[in-house]
Amino acid sequence: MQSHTRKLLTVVTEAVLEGTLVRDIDRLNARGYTITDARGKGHRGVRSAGWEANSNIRIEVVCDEATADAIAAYLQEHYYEDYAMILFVSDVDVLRPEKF
Amino acid sequence: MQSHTRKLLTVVTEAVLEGTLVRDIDRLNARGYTITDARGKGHRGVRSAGWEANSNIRIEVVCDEATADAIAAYLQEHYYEDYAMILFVSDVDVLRPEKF
Amino acid sequence: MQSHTRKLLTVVTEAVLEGTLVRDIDRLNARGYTITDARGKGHRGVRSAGWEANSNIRIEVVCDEATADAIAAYLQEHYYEDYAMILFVSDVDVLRPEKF
Amino acid sequence: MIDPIILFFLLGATAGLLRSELRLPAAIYEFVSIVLLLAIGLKGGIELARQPFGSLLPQMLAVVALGFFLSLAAFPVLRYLGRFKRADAASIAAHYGSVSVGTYAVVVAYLGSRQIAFEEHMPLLLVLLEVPAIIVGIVLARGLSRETRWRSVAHEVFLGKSIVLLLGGLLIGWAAGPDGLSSIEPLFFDLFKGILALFLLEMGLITATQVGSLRRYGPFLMAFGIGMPLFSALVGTGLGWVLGLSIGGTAVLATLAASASYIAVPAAMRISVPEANPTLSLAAALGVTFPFNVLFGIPIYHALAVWAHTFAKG
Amino acid sequence: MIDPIILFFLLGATAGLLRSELRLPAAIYEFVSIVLLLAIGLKGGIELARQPFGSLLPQMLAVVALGFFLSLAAFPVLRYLGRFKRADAASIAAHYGSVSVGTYAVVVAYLGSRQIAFEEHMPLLLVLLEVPAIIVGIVLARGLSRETRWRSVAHEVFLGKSIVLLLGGLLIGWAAGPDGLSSIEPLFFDLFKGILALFLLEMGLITATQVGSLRRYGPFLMAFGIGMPLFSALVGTGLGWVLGLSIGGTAVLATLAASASYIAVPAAMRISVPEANPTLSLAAALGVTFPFNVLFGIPIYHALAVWAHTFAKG
Amino acid sequence: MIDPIILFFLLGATAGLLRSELRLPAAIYEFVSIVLLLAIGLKGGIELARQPFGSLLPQMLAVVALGFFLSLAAFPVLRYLGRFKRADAASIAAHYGSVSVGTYAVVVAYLGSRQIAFEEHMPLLLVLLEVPAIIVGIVLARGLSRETRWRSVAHEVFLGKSIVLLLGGLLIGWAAGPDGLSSIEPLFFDLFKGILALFLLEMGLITATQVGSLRRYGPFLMAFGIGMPLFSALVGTGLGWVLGLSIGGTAVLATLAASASYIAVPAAMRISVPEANPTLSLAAALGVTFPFNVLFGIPIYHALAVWAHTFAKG
Ligand SMILES: Nc1ncnc2c1ncn2[C@@H]1O[C@H](COP(=O)(O)O)[C@@H](O)[C@H]1O
Ligand SMILES: Nc1ncnc2c1ncn2[C@@H]1O[C@H](COP(=O)(O)O)[C@@H](O)[C@H]1O
Ligand SMILES: Nc1ncnc2c1ncn2[C@@H]1O[C@H](COP(=O)(O)O)[C@@H](O)[C@H]1O
Ligand code: NA
Ligand code: NA
Ligand code: NA
Repeated sequence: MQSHTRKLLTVVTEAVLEGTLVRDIDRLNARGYTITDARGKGHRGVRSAGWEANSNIRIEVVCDEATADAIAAYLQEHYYEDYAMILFVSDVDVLRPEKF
Repeated sequence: MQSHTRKLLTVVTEAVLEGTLVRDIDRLNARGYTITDARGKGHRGVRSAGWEANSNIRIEVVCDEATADAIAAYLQEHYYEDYAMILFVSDVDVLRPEKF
Repeated sequence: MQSHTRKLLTVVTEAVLEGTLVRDIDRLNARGYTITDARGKGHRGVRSAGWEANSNIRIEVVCDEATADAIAAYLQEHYYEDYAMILFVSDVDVLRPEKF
Repeated sequence: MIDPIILFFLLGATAGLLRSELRLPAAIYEFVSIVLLLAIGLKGGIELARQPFGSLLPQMLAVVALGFFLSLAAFPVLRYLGRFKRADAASIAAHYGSVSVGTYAVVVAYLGSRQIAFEEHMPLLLVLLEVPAIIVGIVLARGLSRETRWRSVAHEVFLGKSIVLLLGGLLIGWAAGPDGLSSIEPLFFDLFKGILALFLLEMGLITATQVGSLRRYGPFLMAFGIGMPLFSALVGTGLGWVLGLSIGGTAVLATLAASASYIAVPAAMRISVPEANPTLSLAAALGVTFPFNVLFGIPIYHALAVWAHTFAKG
Repeated sequence: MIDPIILFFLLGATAGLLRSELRLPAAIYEFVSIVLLLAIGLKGGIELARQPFGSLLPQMLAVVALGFFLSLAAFPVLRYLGRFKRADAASIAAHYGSVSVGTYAVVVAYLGSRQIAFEEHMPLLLVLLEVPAIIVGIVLARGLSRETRWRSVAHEVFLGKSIVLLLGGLLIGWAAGPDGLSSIEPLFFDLFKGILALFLLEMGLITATQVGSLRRYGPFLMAFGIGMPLFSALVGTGLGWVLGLSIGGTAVLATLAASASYIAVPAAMRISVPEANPTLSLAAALGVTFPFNVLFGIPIYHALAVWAHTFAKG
Repeated sequence: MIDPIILFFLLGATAGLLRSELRLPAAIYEFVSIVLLLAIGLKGGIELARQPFGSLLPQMLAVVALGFFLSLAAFPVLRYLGRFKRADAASIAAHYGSVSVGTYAVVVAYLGSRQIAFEEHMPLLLVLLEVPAIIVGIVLARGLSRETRWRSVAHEVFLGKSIVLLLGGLLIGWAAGPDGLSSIEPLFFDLFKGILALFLLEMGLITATQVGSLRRYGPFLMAFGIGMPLFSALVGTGLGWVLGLSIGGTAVLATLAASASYIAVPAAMRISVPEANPTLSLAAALGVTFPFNVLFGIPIYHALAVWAHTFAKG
């Protein structure tokens, strides 16, 4: 099967940011995103998802490298300092390159 | 530690397909799968998981390359046209190659 | 953008282990982890998350290679034999290497 | 005076349209649906225990015929007037030939707060009306082809959540009778309207999400989403009158006919007629017909029932 | 006449066996369990407030002894007759020496709907009976080895969800007394049987998932899953009689003895005896013993209690 | 005698501190909050229907002023005595100028169980008191800069979950009146205290998670978390007395003043003043002030109200 390489960008951050981030991601030309509810621990302590202020989300975006870079740069600039947030990028193969 | 490369195939699609897909994946010789509930947005619009018809699932299968190809081809043929669905594949290292 | 390679270690296992594993991961020097609820199927049968004894969790840890190896070795030694568990590792790019 | 449960629907719809952050967790929506479906079934089952089953047979057959008729009547309108693709027309027709349990709950509450009696075995007819339209939808989309996996269709239809709970409730109510159920009344009957209020709050939020699709698919869907229930209600009123139902019963049957499914049928169509676009049918059923029925339709159907009965007597 | 809550169990089991799509969200199952556990605790606590604690001491000690005895009695049967591995035999024995809160709720509903009184402090005995079998299970599997981390075992046992809620309810009920609790009665007491009905619906669904494992592990588990509760009920009946309990109280104690844990013990065994296969114990406790007790056992244990009391008098 | 709902809070806190495995699923916590918010709104709305709106205007304005005053008063204390960063001081001040719906529910239950009447339109004042402090907090942190996106702040504030549900409940209660609501009473009013008990159980668990942060940020936060509500309650008592409220109403207003938000304000601050550390404000509001108010504050504020009224008369 013919497959094509794209980037998978994963962000784990505070649930309160969901609305804002989704708008940012749309604006930065991603074609879609997938969100799951999460909990976890990091530099800003334990976030156990017991109630809203304490819940995380995990956002995945499959996109081309330029978009991934743009989103990563934007998030780093706007949210890294003030929010519990991590971000990582990996390579994935997709079947329909035009879709992402 | 001795590790071995396998494929991680991730599918995000409509929750209504869960039963069918699980049967397909079993039949195509995957040894297991993991499912999480998800929401998201793609070409078929926002799927916000507010109620059943509108919910996504995220299925992961760790398997060898042939199985990943077979599943990807099968899903592409049977579901891409009519369902909200994306699929991507990446490389992962596992410790017990015989398990996958 | 300057990015750095780290390991993403993913574990899928029984929900009952959450407390224990989180302590193990902390002790083995990971800087954080992310957990989502999951269901699935593997060698130990279907785990459909209908109730506690039957639920899975999916733990992700971003860390350097040594930590990933240490965690993988520890889990393999302590849990593989008695618990429903899989583990896989992949490469990811992160922006802040000092954080992981 | 407007029923407070309708106000909960309006609250949800307003919050949704204003893009409020209000969201009911999916687990709560399911909980609320499960309790409503069981409660409706139980209520009907109690009544079944009181009646000789044979006496209901004519009504049961008539209602099955109604389901076939309504979906068959909707199809050509959608296909030729609406110019929808075959699969889409078939799927939408199936939605409108079937019923909405939420709408049923609202008409029951409407009649209850006006102390208008109706035949209490209506939940049985509700279950029966869910099914035929699904079969029609699949056949219209596929033809009577050999390929259709009827076994899995039957599984999908009869073992879907809503039919299992309604039917299960019916059987439990029938087996236990009114005395047997008294111990579970506080949950299933006393809380019924409060839980219905939460359900309608969520339905309002969901309805609001359909506005976007409606805008895209335009005026025909809106016209159909109002015209079809009015037509169906006329047919339902006529049938209720023919079957000798009370005014209340006639209003309920008209409302059932007028309502469009958004639980059982969407799930069945998604599996059995996947090429149909679910956005279209949900936009019509949830975005137009549900709010229309809840806000305006039910009083109209009640008036129709009164009128039919007066007319008949005079 | 069969209790409607039992019908909910049968509905769930049937839906599960027919592979219906019906599923209760996990959050709802937890909600329902939490309310049941608290309600049971509160009810018992009210009663404790009425009695001198000292007068209960003999019963409390007797029940702890019962827990030790039942698990110790089950072990050799499983190990030598059933030929299970040491860890598996120990774990299953622990399940059967402990108790099932769901079964307790059903026997309470059973006696309630027949207006048979029983000692209301039973929830206290329920809590006490949960624990000893866990200790026995661990010791049987591990020996009294130094390695067993008893601190973490104690944590697991006493701070597990079910004991915290039962004990918390007991203390709150005891501190607040019947008048203090009147304001929360509508949720915890009036809705009790309705919520129990939902719980049993889900239990039916869960039970149905155990059929596969049962088929695999075969006839011995099935025989044990029915024989052991009958034996335990006999012991429980005898003890109830010795302790001077009423007929109702004797039936409850027999049911507690006969029931097998599927919440507290599985969690504790999974952590402390991980090499035991949880599929075995859950197939027996959930797939055989729970349905057996709920459908057939409780009436039998009631009859036993009546018989013991008649016999004693005559 | 201590109210049982307080005991539920203590149970949750104890379980949390002992690191029990007890956890309420997030969906249940949301369900319970939604029902409480709607119930409080509905109750207030019924009362609004009974009163000429104009007569409430002075109270409404006074309460808005109170919100501005309390947050402005808290800020310098935090900034100069507490040496917090500007953003942190502003954010904490906003929390304390606003209100906690959970605390309101507890004072209502407290007065209810002592049969002390209070002005039933209090939920209206509750809604009004939520908002001003948020504006103050943002302005204090940011200045009146042009960059502040007030449109999105307004959206965040007025369309947040808690205000939509409170306001929606108020409007529904007002439109439907007491008779209209009778059908949904069993869920929203009869179950109120039971549901509040579950809410407080979860609040106890959440409170326990704040102990760690408290330990880190030390004694000033603890002193502020007790001193500020006492000061606010004094102001609230004075205002209640000036406005001519009853003893019950004065106690409620004092409690509202004394309470610190942990739903609406944290969400708004997180979006609008992201550089403020949410750990600080939540540790104070949830870890100190909420338990203080619930356990000790409310009886004190009640005594204050009695004293103010006696003093005034004498
Ligand atoms: N090393 C890590 N591996 C996986 N997830 C992490 C890691 N560090 C942080 N996270 C997740 O990202 C969230 C925010 O991280 P932080 O900003 O470090 O508090 C945490 O609550 C975790 O869910
Ligand atoms: N570019 C993307 N990145 C991540 N997830 C996506 C992307 N596109 C689509 N999805 C997910 O896949 C589902 C189906 O996509 P689609 O078929 O494009 O509507 C969406 O609801 C999203 O959850
Ligand atoms: N091949 C696989 N791909 C993805 N997930 C798997 C796979 N095998 C097992 N799992 C997950 O890991 C859990 C434990 O696996 P096991 O120990 O094989 O029973 C299962 O319940 C699944 O959720
Ligand atoms: Na219809
Ligand atoms: Na037992
Ligand atoms: Na305040």
